[in-house]
Amino acid sequence: MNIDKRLVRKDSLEKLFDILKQNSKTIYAPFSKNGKTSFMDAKSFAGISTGHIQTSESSKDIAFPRAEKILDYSKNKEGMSVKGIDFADIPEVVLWGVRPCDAIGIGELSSIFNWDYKDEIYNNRLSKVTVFGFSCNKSDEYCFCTSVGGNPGNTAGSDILFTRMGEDGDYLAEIITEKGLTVVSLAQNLFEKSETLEREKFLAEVPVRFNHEEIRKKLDKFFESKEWIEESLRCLGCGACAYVCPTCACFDIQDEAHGKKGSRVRCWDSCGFSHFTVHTSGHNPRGVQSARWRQRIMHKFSYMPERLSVYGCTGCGRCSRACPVDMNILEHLISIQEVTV
Amino acid sequence: MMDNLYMPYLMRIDRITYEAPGVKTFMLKFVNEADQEKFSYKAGQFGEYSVYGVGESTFCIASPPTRKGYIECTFRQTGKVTNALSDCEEGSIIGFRGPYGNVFPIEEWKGKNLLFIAGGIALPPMRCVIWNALDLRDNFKDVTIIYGARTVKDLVYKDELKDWELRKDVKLVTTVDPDGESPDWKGEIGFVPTIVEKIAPSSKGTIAIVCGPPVMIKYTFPVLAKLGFTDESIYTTLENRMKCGFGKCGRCNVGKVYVCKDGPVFTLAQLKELPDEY
Amino acid sequence: MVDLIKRAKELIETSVVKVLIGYEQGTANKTRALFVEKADDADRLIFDSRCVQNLAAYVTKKEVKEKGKMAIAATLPVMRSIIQLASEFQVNDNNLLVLGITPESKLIEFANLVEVETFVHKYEIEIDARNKEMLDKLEKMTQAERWKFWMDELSPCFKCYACRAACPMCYCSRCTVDFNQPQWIPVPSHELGNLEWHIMRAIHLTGRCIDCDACYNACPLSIPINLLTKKMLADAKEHFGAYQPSLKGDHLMSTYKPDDKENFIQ
Amino acid sequence: MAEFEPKIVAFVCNWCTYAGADLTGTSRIKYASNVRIIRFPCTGRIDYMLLLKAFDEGADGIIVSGCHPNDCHYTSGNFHARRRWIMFRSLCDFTGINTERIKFSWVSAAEGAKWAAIVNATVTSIRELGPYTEYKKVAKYPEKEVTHG
Repeated sequence: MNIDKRLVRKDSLEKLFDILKQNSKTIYAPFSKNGKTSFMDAKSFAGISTGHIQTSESSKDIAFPRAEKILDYSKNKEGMSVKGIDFADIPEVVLWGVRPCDAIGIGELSSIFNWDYKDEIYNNRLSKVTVFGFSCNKSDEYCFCTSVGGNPGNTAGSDILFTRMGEDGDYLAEIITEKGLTVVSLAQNLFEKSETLEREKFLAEVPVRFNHEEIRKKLDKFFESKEWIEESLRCLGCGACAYVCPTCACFDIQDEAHGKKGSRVRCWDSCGFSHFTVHTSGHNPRGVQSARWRQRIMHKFSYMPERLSVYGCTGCGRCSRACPVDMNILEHLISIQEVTV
Repeated sequence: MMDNLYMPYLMRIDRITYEAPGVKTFMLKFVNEADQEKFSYKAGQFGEYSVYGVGESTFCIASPPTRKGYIECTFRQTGKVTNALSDCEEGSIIGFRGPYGNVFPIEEWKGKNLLFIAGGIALPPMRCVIWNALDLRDNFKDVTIIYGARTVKDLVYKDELKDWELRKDVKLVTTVDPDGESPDWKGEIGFVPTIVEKIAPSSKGTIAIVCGPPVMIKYTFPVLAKLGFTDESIYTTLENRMKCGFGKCGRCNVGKVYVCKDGPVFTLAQLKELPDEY
Repeated sequence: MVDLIKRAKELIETSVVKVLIGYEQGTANKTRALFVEKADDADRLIFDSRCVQNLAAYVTKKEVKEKGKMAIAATLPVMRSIIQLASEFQVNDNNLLVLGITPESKLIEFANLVEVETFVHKYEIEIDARNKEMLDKLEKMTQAERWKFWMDELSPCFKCYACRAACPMCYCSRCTVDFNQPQWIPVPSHELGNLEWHIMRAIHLTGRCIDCDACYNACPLSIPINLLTKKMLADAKEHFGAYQPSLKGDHLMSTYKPDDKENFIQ
Repeated sequence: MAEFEPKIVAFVCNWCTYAGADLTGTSRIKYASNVRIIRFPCTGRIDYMLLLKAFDEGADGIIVSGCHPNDCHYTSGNFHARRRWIMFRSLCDFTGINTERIKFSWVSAAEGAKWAAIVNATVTSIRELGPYTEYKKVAKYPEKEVTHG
């Protein structure tokens, strides 16, 4: 569909929020706490964070929650009864205030959950989500969306993209999908027609730092490089990078029992953990941290493009911001680009 | 249709066979007949077996697709789930989802000799192919099975080994590691690679299928090469830790290759293309 | 830190140590660990007030340890951690050389860990005023209020285990939380999994934590989990006297006094 | 509504309290039947996590009991345990876990009557406190879906 451009007055956003609430939508929006910004169930418009460059956590757990039931079971006299999850129970959600690098990440996550086998749980959750993207008017040294094919005003992944026209200005709303249109129809009068809509000059400038196609080609011959060992020496093997990442999808499946009843739960896992790949025999194919750091980079910049035809990185820079030991993915990618193999 | 990808079939344990210390075989039947009717698989594929409330564990389907109405699995009690499975009794209900992964290209092997080389608990993934081949015996020329274990006690499928021994159309060689023999042991004594070298099966028109612990595999491949086997004619299976079984959970990949989707069956030629991460 | 750079070069050039762990400039205003293995790399060493990461977390890391004898640029919290680690037989004089950086930013090279211990013991471990105030505030709450406080604070935790990774005392190759026979702690990061994980972490660090705040600094969500270990530290002081890591290895939780006082056992 | 019957889990040492509880029975002293006893070689063996596990699985109250100081079968197990209890109890209190629901006691093999009294007193006080709904709510994860925020 053609992207329809409308004007949304700055004081209309709150009205839009209230209308969505009246239409019994659950709204997840960024809020700040302890100096970090995270998506939370927004009860009211007040307090929604706007000044942040990027939220500390990505918005992925709307469609891929950190812990979710995949089935319930109960043992009874007749044997066993097992029940899958009821997709009708999943609420309609508006994801408010998503940056373009998160919105585009939804597509990358979807590729993982839909190559070959289709993951209905993920797909059903996602189908209930309407994404309100907010383009970026500022960036920092961790941002590199433009190096992986994105940009601060990228419409990909959003159903409606809002761009603030100047500090304290009104918003340009780009209605991108049918889903977005459905939301607009709830509050038609807030989306005004206007001739004077501009966006490019209000977007943040994010310089291109590397060529991702070139990195991919380099990585084909980079598996044995010593670079992995040197770069990963200070990595402590936590899962912070994976858990804040908008496209990391590794998970674990765990059973939780209470007497004769219980559930099977899918929960996040990280390729950075030393026990991630360990066999019951004790053998570990990725026995050292450098192998695990390599897996993270290779998966995003070599394996995913090869197998899924998408890159597994949106350039949001979160992993580098979250890393307790300053493992900076951008810096490493640049150094890979510079190294001659 | 399953409710979702993660929904297992309910399976009733029909028979439990004690194979070796800590090793059991379950014969599993579908609780719902409708499930059984739509279920099909091929030799080499695997599944996720689960004890409700404990978790899931990955292993192969050890019975051949030529035998209908049930599946079998053989496992060694080692981790959380296999311990719980081991505690199950006949009649208990467990979960199974699958089949996943690729298959042994049995159809392509028509008219060839088959050489099976297995070590220890790695006979189960091969048993599926062996029976599949034996059930279609006319399609193949000579069938040779070389199977070794640490001790006589550790040999699995003892009854079937007897069957194979008695069959005229199968050449079975069993061996145990030095000092693993019992006083009445009549088989070979020595490590599998040594025995392969000693038996020296012909590589001409022969497909070799090798499954076993990494150390056995490592020393068997050079022996086969010496006997003239090409990398394309040697098949093996890879085992990696898995959670989902269908290419999403992120554990089993060796480089670009997902063991759960592109494997578990690989030729030696394919294996040589993979980075050393398995 | 001209002294440090000079000394680092000497140590590497003369092969006294194979690797020196210090700080270098990181991204933006961050600093990060630097592993000096070649004398030239020593020029990148820095030291200033931003250098708060507890580098002692690296002396038990397999990949670092395997390089051979290590030297470490150690601030007071790092030195305390090293003494605790030494008392738990994780480091010793043969594999670690300590280049101490005093609270006045002076460099002292210690001949051995006994000297480090003597130095460390000059300074008592004190909980900072802001956190002290927070502890007081929590203690004055009712039990139900505290429950709510922790449920709220811990709910964002997604169990990335950055707190564990950054802690020098969490060097176990297999943590209790990774055990599944029995499954002590639920793996998913739901309310129960988070609560039990943080209780377990705090109790396993009781009498070992030297209050460096590495866990809190590492947390990508800035959850004040260090309050738990600080509470344990404050209580240990109250019940069993001032705590100092010591080479004698008389760990708080693996020793006892026949006259330990309590008021709740019937 | 039926009266609330608390579920109590007792972690006791083999040598003193377990024998003491046995004596309570053989002396035909009647006491509340709400308690499930779990026997350990020594109080020193009672891991903290087990107490939390008891709450996970629906206990409303916990009794931890062993030999009096200086009477430990292994000389010092109860001294170690005491030190740990001091710290663990304080940590529980700090995280908002209701420490009134965890009773610690010393009961020797000769104190059958004391065991009965401890159990009765615990049952009475837990009955007054009611079921431990706060913890059960958290532990009953399978009933409830965890999503964001």
